[in-house]
Amino acid sequence: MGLFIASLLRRTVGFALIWWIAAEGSLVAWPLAVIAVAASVAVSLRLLPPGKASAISVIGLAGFLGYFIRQSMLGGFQVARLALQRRPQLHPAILAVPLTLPQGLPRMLLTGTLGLMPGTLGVRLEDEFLHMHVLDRGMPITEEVEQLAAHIARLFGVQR
Amino acid sequence: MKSLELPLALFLLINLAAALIRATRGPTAADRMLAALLFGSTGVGILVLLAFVQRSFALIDVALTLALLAAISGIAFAQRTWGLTGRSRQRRAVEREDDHAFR
Amino acid sequence: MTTALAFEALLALLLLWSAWQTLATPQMDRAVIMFIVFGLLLTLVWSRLQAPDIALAEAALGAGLTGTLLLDALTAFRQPNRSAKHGRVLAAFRRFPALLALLLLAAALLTSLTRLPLPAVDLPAAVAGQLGSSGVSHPVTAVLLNFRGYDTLLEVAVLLLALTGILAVGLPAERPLLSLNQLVPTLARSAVPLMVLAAFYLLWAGAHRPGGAFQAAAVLAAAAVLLNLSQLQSRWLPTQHWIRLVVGAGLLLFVGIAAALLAGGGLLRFPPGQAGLLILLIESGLTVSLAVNLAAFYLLRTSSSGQWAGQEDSHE
Amino acid sequence: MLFVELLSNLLLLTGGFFYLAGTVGLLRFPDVYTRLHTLSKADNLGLGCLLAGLALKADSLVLALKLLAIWPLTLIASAVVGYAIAHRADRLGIPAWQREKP
Amino acid sequence: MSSGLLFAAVGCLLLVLGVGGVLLLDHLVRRILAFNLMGSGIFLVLVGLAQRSGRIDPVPQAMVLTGIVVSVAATALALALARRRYADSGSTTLQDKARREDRHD
Amino acid sequence: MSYNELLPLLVIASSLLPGFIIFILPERQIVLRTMFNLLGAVTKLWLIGLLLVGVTAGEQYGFRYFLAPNMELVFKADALALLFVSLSASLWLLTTLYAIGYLEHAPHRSRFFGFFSLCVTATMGIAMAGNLLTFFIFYELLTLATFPLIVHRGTPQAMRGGTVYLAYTLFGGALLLIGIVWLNQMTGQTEFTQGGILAATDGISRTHLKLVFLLLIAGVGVKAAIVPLHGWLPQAMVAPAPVSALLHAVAVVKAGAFGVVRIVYEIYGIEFAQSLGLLLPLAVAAAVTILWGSLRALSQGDLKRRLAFSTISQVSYIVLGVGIFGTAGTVGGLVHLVHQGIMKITLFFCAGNYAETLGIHRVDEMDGAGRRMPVTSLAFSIGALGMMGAPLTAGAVSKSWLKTGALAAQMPWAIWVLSASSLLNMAYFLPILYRLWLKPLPAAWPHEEIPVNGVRETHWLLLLPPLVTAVATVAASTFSDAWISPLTFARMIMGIEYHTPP
Amino acid sequence: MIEHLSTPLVWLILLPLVWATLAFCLGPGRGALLGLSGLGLQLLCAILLAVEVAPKQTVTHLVGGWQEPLGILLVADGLSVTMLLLTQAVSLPVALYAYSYLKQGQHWFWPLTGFLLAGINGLYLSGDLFNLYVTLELIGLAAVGLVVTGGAAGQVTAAMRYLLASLVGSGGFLLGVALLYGCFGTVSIRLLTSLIGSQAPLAVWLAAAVMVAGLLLKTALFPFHFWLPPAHGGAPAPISALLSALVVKASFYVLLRLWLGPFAGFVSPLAWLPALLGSLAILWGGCQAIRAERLKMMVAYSTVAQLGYLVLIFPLFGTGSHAMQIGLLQATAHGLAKAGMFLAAGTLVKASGSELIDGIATMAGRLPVTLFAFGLSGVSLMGLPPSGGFLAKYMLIDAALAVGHIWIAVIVVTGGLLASIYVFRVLRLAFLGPGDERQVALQPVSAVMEWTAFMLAVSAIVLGLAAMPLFRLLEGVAG
Repeated sequence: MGLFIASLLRRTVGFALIWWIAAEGSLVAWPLAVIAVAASVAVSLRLLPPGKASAISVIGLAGFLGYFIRQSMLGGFQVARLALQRRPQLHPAILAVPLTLPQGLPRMLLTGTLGLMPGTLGVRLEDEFLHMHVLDRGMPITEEVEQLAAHIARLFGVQR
Repeated sequence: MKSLELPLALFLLINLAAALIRATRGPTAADRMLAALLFGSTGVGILVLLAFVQRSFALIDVALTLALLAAISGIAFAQRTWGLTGRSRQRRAVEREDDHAFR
Repeated sequence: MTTALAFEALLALLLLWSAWQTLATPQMDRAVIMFIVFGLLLTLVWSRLQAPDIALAEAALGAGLTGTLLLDALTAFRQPNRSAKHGRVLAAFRRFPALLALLLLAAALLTSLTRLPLPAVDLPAAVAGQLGSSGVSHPVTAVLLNFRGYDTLLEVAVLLLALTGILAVGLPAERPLLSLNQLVPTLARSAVPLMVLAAFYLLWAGAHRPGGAFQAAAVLAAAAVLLNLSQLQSRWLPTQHWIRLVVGAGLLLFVGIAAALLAGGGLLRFPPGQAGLLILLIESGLTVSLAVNLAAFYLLRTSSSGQWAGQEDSHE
Repeated sequence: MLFVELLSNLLLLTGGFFYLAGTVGLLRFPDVYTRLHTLSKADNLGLGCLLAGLALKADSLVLALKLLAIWPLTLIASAVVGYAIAHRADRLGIPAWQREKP
Repeated sequence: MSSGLLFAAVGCLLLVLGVGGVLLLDHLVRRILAFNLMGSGIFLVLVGLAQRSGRIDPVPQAMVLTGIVVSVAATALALALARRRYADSGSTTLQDKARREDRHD
Repeated sequence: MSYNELLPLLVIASSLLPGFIIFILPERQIVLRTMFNLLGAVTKLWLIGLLLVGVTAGEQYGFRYFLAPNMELVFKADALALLFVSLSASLWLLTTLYAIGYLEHAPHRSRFFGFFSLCVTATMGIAMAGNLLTFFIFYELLTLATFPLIVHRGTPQAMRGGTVYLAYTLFGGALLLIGIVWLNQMTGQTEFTQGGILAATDGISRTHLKLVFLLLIAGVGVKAAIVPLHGWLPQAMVAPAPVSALLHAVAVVKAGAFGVVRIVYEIYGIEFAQSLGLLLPLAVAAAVTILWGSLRALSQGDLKRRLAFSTISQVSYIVLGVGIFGTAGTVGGLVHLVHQGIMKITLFFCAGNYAETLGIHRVDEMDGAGRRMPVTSLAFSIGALGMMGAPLTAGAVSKSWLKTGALAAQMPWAIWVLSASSLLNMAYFLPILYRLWLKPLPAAWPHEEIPVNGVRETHWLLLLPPLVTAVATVAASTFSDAWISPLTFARMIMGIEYHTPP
Repeated sequence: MIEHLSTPLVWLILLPLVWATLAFCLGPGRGALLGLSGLGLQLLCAILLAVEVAPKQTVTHLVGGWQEPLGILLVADGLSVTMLLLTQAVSLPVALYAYSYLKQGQHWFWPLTGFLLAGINGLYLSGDLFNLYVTLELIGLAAVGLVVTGGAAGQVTAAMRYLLASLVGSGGFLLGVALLYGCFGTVSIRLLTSLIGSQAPLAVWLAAAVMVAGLLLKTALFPFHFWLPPAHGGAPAPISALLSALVVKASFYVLLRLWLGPFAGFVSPLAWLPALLGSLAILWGGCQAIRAERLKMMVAYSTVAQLGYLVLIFPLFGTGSHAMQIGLLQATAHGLAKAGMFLAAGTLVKASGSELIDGIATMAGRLPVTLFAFGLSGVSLMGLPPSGGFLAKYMLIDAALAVGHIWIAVIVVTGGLLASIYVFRVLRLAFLGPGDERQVALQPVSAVMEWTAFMLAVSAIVLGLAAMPLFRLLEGVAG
């Protein structure tokens, strides 16, 4: 129950913030805003029932975001470099890496985020392995996945 | 210093024109879909630039909406269409598809 | 200035090229993708034409609903679908007069654009002049729901009518997804609440800036489509009566208010004091019912024992 | 003030560069998977830079935030779509492109 | 040339393209696409002409919104009919199957 | 609505309403149907009696009603109208009686009697039409109402006959319509007026007027069966005997002939028509028809076909009378309108009796029938003699007036035509009379349906009508100077038309 | 307040909208009682409106209280009231027939019909071009939905073809609206009429051209008729009746309004063009009807021919004749007669179980009321007296000869003769003798089906005798 209320509060604040941003700070029609936020929170609670996986730690988030932005910059640069090379140095392959994160949201986040990271793109998520397409087989793929998995584990506060 | 937004928008549009080559050439339907997705994300960029060029910030709402919904047609393509109406080789691939069981 | 012109000219060229590709590309799935591209470009055009309301509608519909509707429809046609090849030369001759007529029409239209008279009626000024008593501060919404609210009333009826027509045509049976991955449901779970919020936002925005019931409804419908694509929302069956009730309720609310305002001297004659509230009421009702209506275009399917479900699978 | 403007323009130009890179990649990369990489990485980065640059020019904080809010949305979208298409391509049995051995 | 007029001209071309498509092509989905192109063309003419002096005119914009809704409705109905047509007869065009050759590549 | 307006409408309603009621009545309600039929017929006769009395006393009866701007429905019961109305109404009563007997066990009697009543209604309308528009309306109505009667039997021949009939009459109607509208364009009105409406108008192209005359006469000429527009009449013979009676005597061909009279006298005006040079061609056409019809009748083996060609010939006597400039010819034509009706209906009743009682359809089957059916054969003989123009019959009266008229108009060739026709009539009627009375009885009749029952050789309802008309044929001649006779009436009309009673 | 609420003009639009929506909510096959009572009220409203319009010549209603050009003006004059009366008068019996005809089954007849009528009524009352476009679309989509009701494969194809034609037609119309708005800044018909003179710029010419072309396509005038016979001939009988009697008239009405309103200044020299097409329609439609093998197809081709008569009046405008009245009389007479004929044909088809003309042989004789309905409708279609069709034909010939257009008179007469061929082709079947081998068992049909057709046919006849009120109603209308 407590978990539920905490989740409810967190999401309410979050959605209210989003509303506030979208409405550009205007609070003229606040009753509608209240209904809107309530509706979104309700939908959200229904689709993503509060549970362990959805409890996100703030510090973990900050760390994750920092890592993510840095990595995605790198990813962008890598692609730009490859694309603008006279002869793109591509050595693509589909690799499988073992999964250490628990089932559910963490794995999804991992797979999704990998798509934005340098050189990797999730292709198939299986029980134990993640198949990935990589641009360059020579890159340290496993390390990267490990790092990301660590960040995600911290974000959700889960054991690996 | 002249404002950078409009030239940049034009530049992005030229990018799109180039991407249209991919959309025309294919070869697979997915490649065309990729071009369409590129149009989506570049379109969002052009929209926000236009918002500043025209001082019409409602266009940011348009960009937001587009960003929010951009995924849907891509997903629909991947999950519902691709391979069903393509070349015969892909059709055979569909036949061995075991994902039907997924539902 | 020249940059602007170059931008517009290039946009125009891209638009025409994508339109041409839509029609000329031999395979249907490509055509549909080109049409999606066309929709995106059109959104840019509308933005450039200072018509963000239309751009919003185009974006919401093109990205969310029309595209998926078309892609979904393609799944019904099992065969790859090139246009008929037979008698191309003959067909060209047969079509020659039509093509000539079309070219003439195009030439005439373009010529006519160069010699237009100045409009005798200044409608934008009239709109601006009466905006104060319309109940909303966004001129497009004022036109849409107050000055020309009657058009909108009929337009809602058209949408409901199309749904009725589709029910009359009969619904295809649901086909399983070709493939499903686990990421999409996660996306849906997190994005759909945002879409709901966005819909409310657009509804709220309509009163004083671009936005409105229809755009909001399109976003909601897109959310429903997304839910379905992630298997979180099964298809709707025609036996689910609430769908029809909700769709009908929006129109009935609109008609009801329109008729009630007759007492004040005219159909849809909003008293200036309450106009804002009444318009918001109508728009809220419409948002829900239009959303269900639009979503039903995509979601309504028959159960496998339905009207013509069996026939569809007989072609292999 | 000047610094902010300069930074903003720099970000815009960077954004433009990444967009260019994405498009070039889309054109030059050999198969669906590799092209997906460009789409999900370069383009998103381009948009991010663009949004950041514009956010610096925004009249109000809230507008800036609104601009920035677009970014995560596109990130999520392209991550999921990228995965979905790659997944489907894999299911269809499309192999990853390999450089021909000379 | 104002942007309004430019896009009105583009609209004219789109319209002609669309009409030609609806009348002369045979695959039903493509004809439906062509109809949408035609509609977009008309909408561009409507707004473009009205705004050719650069001033924003909300009335045609509102009309176009109405028009878009109508064409979405028509598209949905047309798609349903096309699917039904295919389910009934296995044909994706309005011609009878006997008159067509193989549609495969 | 005054009494004088109401009376013509009542005359029309007296057959229209029973017609509607009969349609609704179920097939088996024979008594009720007969009652309505006879009630209508008797009422009509009574109403016409009232009209006769009034018209003779100089009363004006008429009714006007705007269908549309410049389109007026006009009824007027003048003397000419009454001549036709009384003929049709009396013969309708007789034909109804006859038909009741004739169709005693036939199917679809509701339909038959309903359309029968409609036919008579249309005839009444044609007779009392006050302008060409009204005339046309009822003229077309007559076409529609007779078609079901002609195809009543539903046999392939009946179908063919009906189709031919429709083709002719609808085409004729179209010509008539164009003529009427054109005339209306030129004159602004088409009201039937004594002395015509055209003499008073100036500045109208004479060529156009001649063309319109051609259109109008061709239009009505179809029903009047003027050669070469006669082709439908022999085909329509397949209809039941009462229908033939109706076609030949009561309604259809009479309507055509009556139309010729109205057009020549009350639209163009006899003198104006003469000045346009239209009468001579009309007379020539009539003469050709007279001879052609008689000649063709000679070679017909089927009794009813022979009678049909006879009708073609005889009806053109009326047209010829009209085409002869002068009072005596017109009186001859008008009186023949009545006389031919009485005589021809007698013949058809009799032919129907032969067919219905003994199954006789062909002339060569009639040997000795006079002994088996003496009353019928007597009536037939009187009718046939009348056709030949034998003394003491109605035929003699009309022919003598026609000849007088021809002489007066200095058209001696017309006399030769009439005489030749009489000879031809003898040639095709006398053999029949010979067979009837002088040939021995055959071993068996082709198809004897009604056995002899004492003195009654057949159903009494089949017997009474021909007797009555046969008597009338004689009476019309014997009492031709009586105040009620057709001749007196025709002379009265001519008095009004030419302002000089002959 | 009450007098505001009881504006019949507005309720003519709102009533069908409401009952259509309610019927939609009720679900397939339901809503008949709602629809029928709504139709009854609509008829009442139309009569009330006619009573109101007759002395005043026009009644207007400002929607939203906004003056033109800002708002939308609803206008009722003699022309629109006549069409409204026709619409309600035809749809009520047709709906009764449908109630009996479609009793069982999962169909969406009631909501579709309601929207159709809302569209048609809205169209007749609209004084605004863009609003006309929306009503045209409402009518088009509803009609397409109705065509598929019944569900055979052929109907789907016909509906698809119909939909495409209809969409292109209204597209042309909307393009014209766009051009006109671009030139004049308004879409009010009244304002446009006063703004467009005889010297129109090219854009206005083009607008006129595309609008007329679009409307002709929707009206199915030869050679744009290709979609009509399969759509009208294939649909269930009551629907065919609605489509043939009412729907094609709606776009014709808009054409008439435009021709006599905004475009009057410069289109009149081209009046021979529609008349030429009309003549071809009469001949072509007549010949095709004669050749048709299926009964309802024959009736549908007859519609193609009859629509030709409507446009024959165009060269007669401004010649001092009653061209408008003639056109309206023809439209009314055809509406009543064609509805009656389709209903009768439907009954015959249903009773005999055969769609072929030969297939219903001898069946006809056993359904005298239906046969009479067919025959009486045929009388009006052939233009034989006494019927509304006759009056219209007579006056048309009269007016044509008055200005020397002899060819129109010839066409009209020829058309009548062609019509008689195909009408009697059916009627003669009723008289075929007994013992025909084709005789089959009679499927039961309800009395309602027989008598509604009969009533419609009789009213087409009665119209020929009581047309003066119509002429008086139309006195004030321009043309």
